[in-house]
Amino acid sequence: MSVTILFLGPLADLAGEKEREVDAPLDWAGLIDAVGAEVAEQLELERVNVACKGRVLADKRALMAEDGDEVALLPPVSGG
Amino acid sequence: MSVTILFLGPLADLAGEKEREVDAPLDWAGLIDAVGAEVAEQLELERVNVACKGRVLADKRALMAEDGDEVALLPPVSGG
Amino acid sequence: MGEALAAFNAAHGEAGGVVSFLGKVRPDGNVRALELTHYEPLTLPGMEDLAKTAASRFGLDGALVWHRIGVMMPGEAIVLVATAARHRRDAFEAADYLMDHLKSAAWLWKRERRDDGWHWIEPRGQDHEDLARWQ
Amino acid sequence: MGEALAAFNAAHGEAGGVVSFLGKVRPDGNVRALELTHYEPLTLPGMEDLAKTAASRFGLDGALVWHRIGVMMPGEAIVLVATAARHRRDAFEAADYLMDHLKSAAWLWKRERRDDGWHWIEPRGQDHEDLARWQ
Repeated sequence: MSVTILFLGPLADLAGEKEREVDAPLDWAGLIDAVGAEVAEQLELERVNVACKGRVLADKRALMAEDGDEVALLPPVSGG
Repeated sequence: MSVTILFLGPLADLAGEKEREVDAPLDWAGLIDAVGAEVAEQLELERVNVACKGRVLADKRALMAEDGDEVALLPPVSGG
Repeated sequence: MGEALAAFNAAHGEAGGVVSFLGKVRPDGNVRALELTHYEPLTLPGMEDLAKTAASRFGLDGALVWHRIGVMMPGEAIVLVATAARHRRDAFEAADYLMDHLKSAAWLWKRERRDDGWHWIEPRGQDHEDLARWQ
Repeated sequence: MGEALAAFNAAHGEAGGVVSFLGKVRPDGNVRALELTHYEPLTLPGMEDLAKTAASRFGLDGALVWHRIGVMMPGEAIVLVATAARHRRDAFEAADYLMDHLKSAAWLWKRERRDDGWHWIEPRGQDHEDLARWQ
């Protein structure tokens, strides 16, 4: 009965870990509570996206993750 | 005691040959006389250049080729 | 990677022009290494969509989009794109388009190790401007 | 030609980006072959000057400019340019610049053989416009 939260890129530094298991179900309020103050502050920013089950949420505040789901926190990207 | 005239690209088709030996020295009037009417008509066009001794003439009408010189007639280019 | 490009060329014998871009870690100042992280469920499908969009937008015969992840040392290749098109202008623009998107619109995170540790890299203003050209 | 590009890459390990363009004879309509003619005393020095000008204008680490002459069949390579630069935008622009100049400002003459014989090719209006962008 758990959800996996993945911290991508610089968010892993802020979280101090790459992933964390939390109890299912998980909504936006639960996510904010679960990730610590520093990551929560980033999550509130427009430029940070959230994916659930491998899909980027159009409205991250509508998050509703269930048992076995993976929630990825996606800060601004840079490649190439 | 001769000058070699080279006909590049489509000018070789008009001339019916790739090169021709003519008596030295050779000036612009002599060149026009030597190349036949069709090539002469092309030579009068701005877009056709003339090189002497491997250098493109800034003013082709100032041509003054001497014994052993190569005169190249250069129509519009296309590569790539 | 040379082989990937050779294979791409061979596969697109009908194309008039093939453009490639190879990006490498620059042995710049005190950058000792680069690390690229991805998120597999998004990164690869995103790159496939990007390639399809470019192929359709520029009328390509083919597109190759290749990006390494993990730790890379100065001089090593990071990214390779190649585009095949009937006309060279399309091939050039498509390669440019692909790189601008990989740089600041693909699911990749980059950090570099300098003498004082690791630093996350965010796209520069120039990268955002480059991307905005296509919108 | 793959080897020329690989060697170019290896020689410019310090460059952040390498762009290449490979132009091939298109198996188009009824084009059976292409012939490129040069005039040696002008063509090669002209290509060397072109490479130097591009290297200086775009701050390149290196430039490769290679053009075949003679008769070529559909699918065969005609021209290869490669540019190495610190930033990808410079490498892209320089390769584009080199191709525009090779196409309509290098001492080369091109004709193609169709079913009804050989036809000389002159640069199209588009080629002249492409060239004018750099002036």
